[in-house]
Amino acid sequence: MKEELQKRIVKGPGGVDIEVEPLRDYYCEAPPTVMPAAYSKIVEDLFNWARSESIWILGFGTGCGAIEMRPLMTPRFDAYRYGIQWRPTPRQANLFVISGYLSVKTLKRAIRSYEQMQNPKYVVGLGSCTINGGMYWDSYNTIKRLDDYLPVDLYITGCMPRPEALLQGFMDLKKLIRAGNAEGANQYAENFKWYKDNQKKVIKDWDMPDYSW
Amino acid sequence: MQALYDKLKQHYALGELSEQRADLCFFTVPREHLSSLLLYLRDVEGYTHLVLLTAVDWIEQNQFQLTYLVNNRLSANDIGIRVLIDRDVASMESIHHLWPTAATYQRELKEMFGIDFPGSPRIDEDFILEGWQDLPPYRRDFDTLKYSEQTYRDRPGRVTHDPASHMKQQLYPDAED
Amino acid sequence: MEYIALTCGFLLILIGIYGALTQSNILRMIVAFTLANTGVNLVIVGIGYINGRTAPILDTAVPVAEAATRIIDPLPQALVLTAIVIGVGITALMLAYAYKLFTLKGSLDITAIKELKW
Amino acid sequence: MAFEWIQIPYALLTLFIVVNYGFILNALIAKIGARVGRRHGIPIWQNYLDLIKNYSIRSSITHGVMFYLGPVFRLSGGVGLLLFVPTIYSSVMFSNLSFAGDLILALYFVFFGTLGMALGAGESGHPFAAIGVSRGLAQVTASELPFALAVFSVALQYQTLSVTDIVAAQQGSYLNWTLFTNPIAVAAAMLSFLGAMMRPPFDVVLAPQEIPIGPPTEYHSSYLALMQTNRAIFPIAKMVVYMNLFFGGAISWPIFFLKIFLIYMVSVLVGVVFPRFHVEHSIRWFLVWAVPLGIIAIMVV
Amino acid sequence: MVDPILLIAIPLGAAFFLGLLRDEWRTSAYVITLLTLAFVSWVSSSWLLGFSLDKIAPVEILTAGSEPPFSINLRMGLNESVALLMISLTGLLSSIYLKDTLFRLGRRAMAVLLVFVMAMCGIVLTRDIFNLFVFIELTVIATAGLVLLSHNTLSLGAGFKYLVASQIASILLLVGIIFSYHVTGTLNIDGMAGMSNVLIQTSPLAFFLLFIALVIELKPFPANGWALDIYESAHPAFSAILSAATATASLFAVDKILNIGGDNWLPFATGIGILSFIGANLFALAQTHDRRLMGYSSVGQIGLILIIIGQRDILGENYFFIAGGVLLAHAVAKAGLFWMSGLVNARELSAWTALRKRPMLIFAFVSFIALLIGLPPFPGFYAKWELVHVLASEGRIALIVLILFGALLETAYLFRWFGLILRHEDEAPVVACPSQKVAVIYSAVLLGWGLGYIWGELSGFGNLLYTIPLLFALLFLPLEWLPAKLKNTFAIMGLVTWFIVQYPAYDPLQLIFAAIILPGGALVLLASYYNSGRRIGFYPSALWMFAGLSMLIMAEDSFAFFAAWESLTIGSYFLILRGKQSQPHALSYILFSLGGAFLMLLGFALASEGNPLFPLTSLASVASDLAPWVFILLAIAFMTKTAAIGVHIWLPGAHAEAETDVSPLLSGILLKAGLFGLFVLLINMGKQQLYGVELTHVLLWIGAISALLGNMMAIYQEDAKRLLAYSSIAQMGYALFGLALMNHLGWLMALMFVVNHYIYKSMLFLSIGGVAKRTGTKAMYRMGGLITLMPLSFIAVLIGIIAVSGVPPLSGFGGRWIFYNAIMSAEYRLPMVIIFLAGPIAFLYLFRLIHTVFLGQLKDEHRQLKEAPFWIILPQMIYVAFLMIFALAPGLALQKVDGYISRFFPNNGLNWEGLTITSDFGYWSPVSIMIIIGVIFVTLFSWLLFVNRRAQKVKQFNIVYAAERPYRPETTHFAWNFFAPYRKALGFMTQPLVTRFWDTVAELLHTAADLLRRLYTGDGQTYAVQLLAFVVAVYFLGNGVM
Repeated sequence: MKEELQKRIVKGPGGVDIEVEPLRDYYCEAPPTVMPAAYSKIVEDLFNWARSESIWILGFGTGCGAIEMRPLMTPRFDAYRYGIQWRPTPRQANLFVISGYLSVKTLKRAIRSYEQMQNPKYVVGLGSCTINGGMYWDSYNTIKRLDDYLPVDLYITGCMPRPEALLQGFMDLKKLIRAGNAEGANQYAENFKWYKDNQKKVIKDWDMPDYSW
Repeated sequence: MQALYDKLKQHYALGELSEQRADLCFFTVPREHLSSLLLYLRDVEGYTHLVLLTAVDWIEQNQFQLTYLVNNRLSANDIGIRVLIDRDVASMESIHHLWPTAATYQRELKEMFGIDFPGSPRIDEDFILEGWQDLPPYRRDFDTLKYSEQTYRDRPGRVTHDPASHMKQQLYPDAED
Repeated sequence: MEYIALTCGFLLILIGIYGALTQSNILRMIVAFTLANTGVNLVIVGIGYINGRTAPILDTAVPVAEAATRIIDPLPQALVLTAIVIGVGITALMLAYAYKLFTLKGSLDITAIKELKW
Repeated sequence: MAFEWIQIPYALLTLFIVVNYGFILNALIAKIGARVGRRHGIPIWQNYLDLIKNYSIRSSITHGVMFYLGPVFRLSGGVGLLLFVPTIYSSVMFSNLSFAGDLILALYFVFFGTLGMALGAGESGHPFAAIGVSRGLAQVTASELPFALAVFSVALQYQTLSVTDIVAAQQGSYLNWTLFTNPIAVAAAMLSFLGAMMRPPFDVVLAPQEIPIGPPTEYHSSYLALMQTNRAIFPIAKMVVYMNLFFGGAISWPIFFLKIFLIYMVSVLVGVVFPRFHVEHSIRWFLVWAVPLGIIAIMVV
Repeated sequence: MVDPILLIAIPLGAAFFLGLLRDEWRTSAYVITLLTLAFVSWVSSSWLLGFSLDKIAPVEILTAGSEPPFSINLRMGLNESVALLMISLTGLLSSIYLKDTLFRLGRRAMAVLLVFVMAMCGIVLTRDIFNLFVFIELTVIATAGLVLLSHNTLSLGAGFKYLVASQIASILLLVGIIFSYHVTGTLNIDGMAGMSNVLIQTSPLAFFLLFIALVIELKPFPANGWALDIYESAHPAFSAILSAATATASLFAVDKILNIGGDNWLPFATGIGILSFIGANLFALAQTHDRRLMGYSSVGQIGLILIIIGQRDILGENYFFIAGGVLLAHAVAKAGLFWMSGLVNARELSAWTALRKRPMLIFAFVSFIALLIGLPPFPGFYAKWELVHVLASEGRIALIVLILFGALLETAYLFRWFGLILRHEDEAPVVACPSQKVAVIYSAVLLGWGLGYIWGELSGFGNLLYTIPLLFALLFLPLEWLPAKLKNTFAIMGLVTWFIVQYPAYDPLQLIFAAIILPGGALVLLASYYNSGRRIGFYPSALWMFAGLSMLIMAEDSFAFFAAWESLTIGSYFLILRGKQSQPHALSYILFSLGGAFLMLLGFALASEGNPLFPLTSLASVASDLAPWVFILLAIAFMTKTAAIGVHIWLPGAHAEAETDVSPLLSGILLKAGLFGLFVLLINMGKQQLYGVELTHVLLWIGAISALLGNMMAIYQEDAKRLLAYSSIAQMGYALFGLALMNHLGWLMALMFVVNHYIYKSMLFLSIGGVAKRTGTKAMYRMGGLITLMPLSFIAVLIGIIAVSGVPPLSGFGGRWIFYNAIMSAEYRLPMVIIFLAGPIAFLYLFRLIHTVFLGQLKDEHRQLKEAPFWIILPQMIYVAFLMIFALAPGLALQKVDGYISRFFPNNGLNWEGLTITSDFGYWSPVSIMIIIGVIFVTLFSWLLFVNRRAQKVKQFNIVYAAERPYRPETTHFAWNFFAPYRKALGFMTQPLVTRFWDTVAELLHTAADLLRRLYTGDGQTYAVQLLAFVVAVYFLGNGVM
């Protein structure tokens, strides 16, 4: 573990010794919980409709596929007209597009960002690499199956998929959401241990809290 | 380039000159001459820019070859200086005092090849890989495929096609061979 | 006559002060001051002198009744006595200083006494 | 003016109208911006969807009490500002709660939300939030100055601080608008307006890529929903003040909608063609270009 | 009555008798010495009592059985008896002090001491000029003799130099005497005075020599190197005599001799006096040696008295009151200081830190420097007041300015010294204090206070020691041994009681200020309950300040006002000095304040045209050519207290470094004194014009610029208390601006600021002080995230900053609303621009304050902090309540005042009927605003609570960090250089030009002092040459006068 995450003793005012255990003191340790849907089906349907029509993507390009997402904002594709926009902070985003190969190092960041998004949240895997490793199938440093680590709602195939394919993927995602089938966040909370084990298996220097709130 | 080489040769035990292009040449030098040679090139001959520092694993000769590529901006020349070091005791003198940027390359080499550069800043910190526990991955005796299979789960049904034949099959399924 | 005394007196004062200011030996300074004091005394007496009169001693030579017209002003003479006494006192004190300074410092050079300044 | 209970539902009605108008107007503006870029842009009802979406987020986190209160302050500031200013001239229904105070109240109440938001953002503990606040506050000090000068000039011109009276003085003909009777003040105020609307070139506060949207970095779900609501109300409330002071107020809702739209368009027109200023540049810009106008305005009134 | 001749005969006889005793009988010799000196003191005091109480006539004592001029005569009068008592007491006390030394030196020393005292008595008593000479020479001999007895090379050298100089002086004197005698035919001083015309016309040189020789005995600057050496090297008790007694005697001699010369010679005295006063005080600035510094100070004080002697022609019957006041105060103080220096082992000023643990000695030291400078209630204060008024009535303004400048220089080094004692970083080890020495020092203190009492009685302006508030403050001196909590209770009760007692007497304006000062002060003092232990020095100082403040608002005449002003200045100075790092700031505070006070003195003196009891209301009727100048002087004086820009540099440090409960006292309460002064000034003088410039307009600009620059400076501070301090400058700028608007609402706004600023600044200083106490730092970037640990402090700061920034619904908004209404009818619009700019800037530093301290990232070392102590929180919560009440019903405090202001500005008042406050231009309903905002806020908050009910509480590093994570709170908390873009854009406005200016002034003075003092080369002969040159120079420069 990194040095700054190890326990240390700090001198407080008046000379008292204060023990700081960073992972405990700095981070919330609560595990994620399954969040129930709204009590009434009508409300939940309304919500799902709104969620599907207002997809906010986390602006985090994890791999080469990120380059294919830029054209979506251009006049040619104009994803905005479908209620899709990019947010710079995971707190406000509800869709995480893993755009291409994911090295272990980036996986760590992706997990952290995913966990910082709020329930309900969706993951779309972009390109072959997220599905089975793609051309990096034999790399020592790139994961092969994204769904081992994060609950993926939808894969978009291709290497790379064209923006049109992305748009199509988003349309499919909308359908999933509207049907109430995009419950990745709850799935993640339910199988939290499984996901964590998978994650920790490849991330050898796990130096973050189990769930990054 | 030849002139420079001849000049250098008088002082340093240089290996053979290989001129790859008119403005790029390589030669080897014993490790103990390296620092002095680089200093000379930097301060006297105007090779002020360290373009890169990289390594090649000559597992057959049980050697690592370090290549220090320096560039003279005014004459737009590059010289690659090769140093061969023993693969078993992979350690080399740091040149971060000549170019602070060298420290970064050296960190990378430490991580990827396991070549140590004692005294180089932050040499022991993780560079690209975080928490790597296996053999340094760029060593040729490291089997990346095996590692990958052990570490990452395959998705069943994955097949590999030759792109040319596969596309041919896809686009012109009826075409003869 | 009194002018000679006065002139001498002032001359002595000036010589004395000049000496005191230029001589760096403490003893010489003391001598110079004595000189100046003498000059002052001379001036005092000189001021009191009235031409053609006699010393202010009331004895048979000068009867009391004529004293006012025959004797010179007696007051400066009285003063000068006091002044001389005081002058002696101060000179003695200065000499004592000179002695002590010499025993303590081994020198009589006034320019060497500069520890206190500014 | 005195308080009557009926004013409460009237005020809520105003609020309702303005919120809806605000959502649609924001979308419309976004669409216009998109059209400049030859895109279609968002659907006109997109803001409603986003709002519902944000309320529909099931989980949320909190960094502390002030984090909670930040959006509340923010929206209270917007709603309060709107309600303290009469919306429609000569309408008892839509004079809102302006009996509570005059123009000065409106001017100072603007800061209520800013302050609360800044505090909430601060409590999130995020350095970017603090950087954003630092930028925003620094910029607002300079950009508010010409506005304050213009307001002062207008108040001097009409010898009153009552918004209603100022609007009343501009009735009759459009030539009675302050825009024509005191053009310098209006010019100063409109330059200040550019800074107040957080649009380019004065939007470095929210710089999305550099300091992920600044102060609201940590805000999400219903917090964000409140802030979105405020994004609909607050600019309009602010523009109501501008409209009342400089553009003759509005005697009916259609005129209100039109005037607000046009005023908004000023900042949009500037915004779509200019890149972004550094904070120190914008401070200097306001001081060099807008403030002298304001000074002239108060000197010549 | 005992024959005064015995004053000479008995010591002389005793001295001779001592000579007869065996050397071993030291005890008896010592007893005889003491008895003799006691006898002399008793005789003098019996005469003094006789003259002062029974009003007996002065007595001529004839010797040798004949009338003068044929014999020497002595005169005993009131003045003589005072001087004699002074001399003999100094001698007596010194010999008690010198007990060990005298035992060691033996009877010779005692005899010389007796002769010394005798000779000085002779100088005072004699009316014969030659006799005077004899006594002077005896003094010289005794002085040199006493010096000789000490076996110390340094003092030996000094003694010899002294003798050289004395020789020259005596030569001059003798020559002068004899020629004077020659011309006048008499040696009697009164006789010569009778023939003054003849003497001056026929032989001015003769008189000049007489005069200059006596002046030289006074050690005038710059012909005094020899004297300084004596001061520096002699035994302190001896220096005490030299400084106190010899100076008294010599001044007496000069005074007598000037009887001969007549009024034409007074300018000589004045000129030499001024040169000495300013020169010596200037040189003292560069001194690090304590006794030499006191030597310089003595020279300076003697110069001052010489100036006063030089004004004898216009002072009339006040002459002795003034000269005596300064002379006696100086004698007591300097003797006391020299005695104290005997307790200190090393000679650097910083060695006096040894006294730090001895509060009584500190008190003594304070009393002495107050005596020297002439602070109330000491004689110098009354004397200074009277002197300046007389001078002003005679139009000798330049002289006043010079005197005040010299006095300011003196203040500078004395208070710097005092500051060093209390606050120098190294503390010298405590030294042994033999009880007899300490007793001597304490008796000097008593004497000093006694003099203060007597001068108060004599002054005719009312004795300050009768004023109840000051007495109440003094009462705490004997109570110092009590625990602080008990004293605090007394203090609070005292403040509240005084308020209740005085309540009926206040008019609305006074009431506002009184309410802030008295109950307000009591409220702040609640925080002082936090302190345990005895807290020595706090209560006398604080209550002295409160006394000054409460007297200030009730003052009706200029004297009471000025006395109150100086009292509050001194009290607050001691309060400020209590801060650990506050020495330089306290010094600059006292310098600016006293500088301001001196200007006020000058202003009052000018205005009153010599009437020392000038009613403040008469400021309205000052002659029109003087009025603007008076206005400027008074305004600057008041603005030094409100810390307007230009004279503000004392404030930030003083407020920031002060103790937790002192900062609110200073900021919340003390600053209001300046505002009150400005109110008084503007009420009475109104608008003034100078060369066509409207002075209130200038004030307007100053106020605006103070507001702007104060705020600007505040946003760049890293120190929380400094930030608040700069904010105070700005807030006072606002208030000044409001006042200078010269209209109804402007004044109302100023008053509103008075109330508001008191509440929120006290509150903020307390809460920040509490935080600083807990965290052990004032640097904001070292804090952060304290909201959960110190929620109450946070609430106080939150409410405070909302109020300061003027955001509705809190009371700050009322101030802004009135402000806008006020400027609607203002005549000048340009300064408004600056005020407008200043307003939002306040927002910047306020946010920074709350953010960097309470929000953001909690630091590791603060994880276990607790909320600030209860007693610090309690007043804050009360303030919060007050703010709320004041926000809801500002009319409670303001309505009456509004009516009161209508007396001066009948128009544009506010209408307070109903819930809505209306002005000519607008309206404002605090209650409605509060309710509306409250309802909206609560509704939205409930809604958010409802929809967000399941929110997960997270910890400090659970933030989105571009997919990374923070490493340390220190690197995650954005706090340092918070407004960097602002600095880039407008940083040029906050160049510390003013600070640089004052630093340069101080630097120049110090450099000049340091360079010029090299005049004193240490060479006895050089000194003699200088002396002669001085004589010649005075002669030629004075030629025109003769």
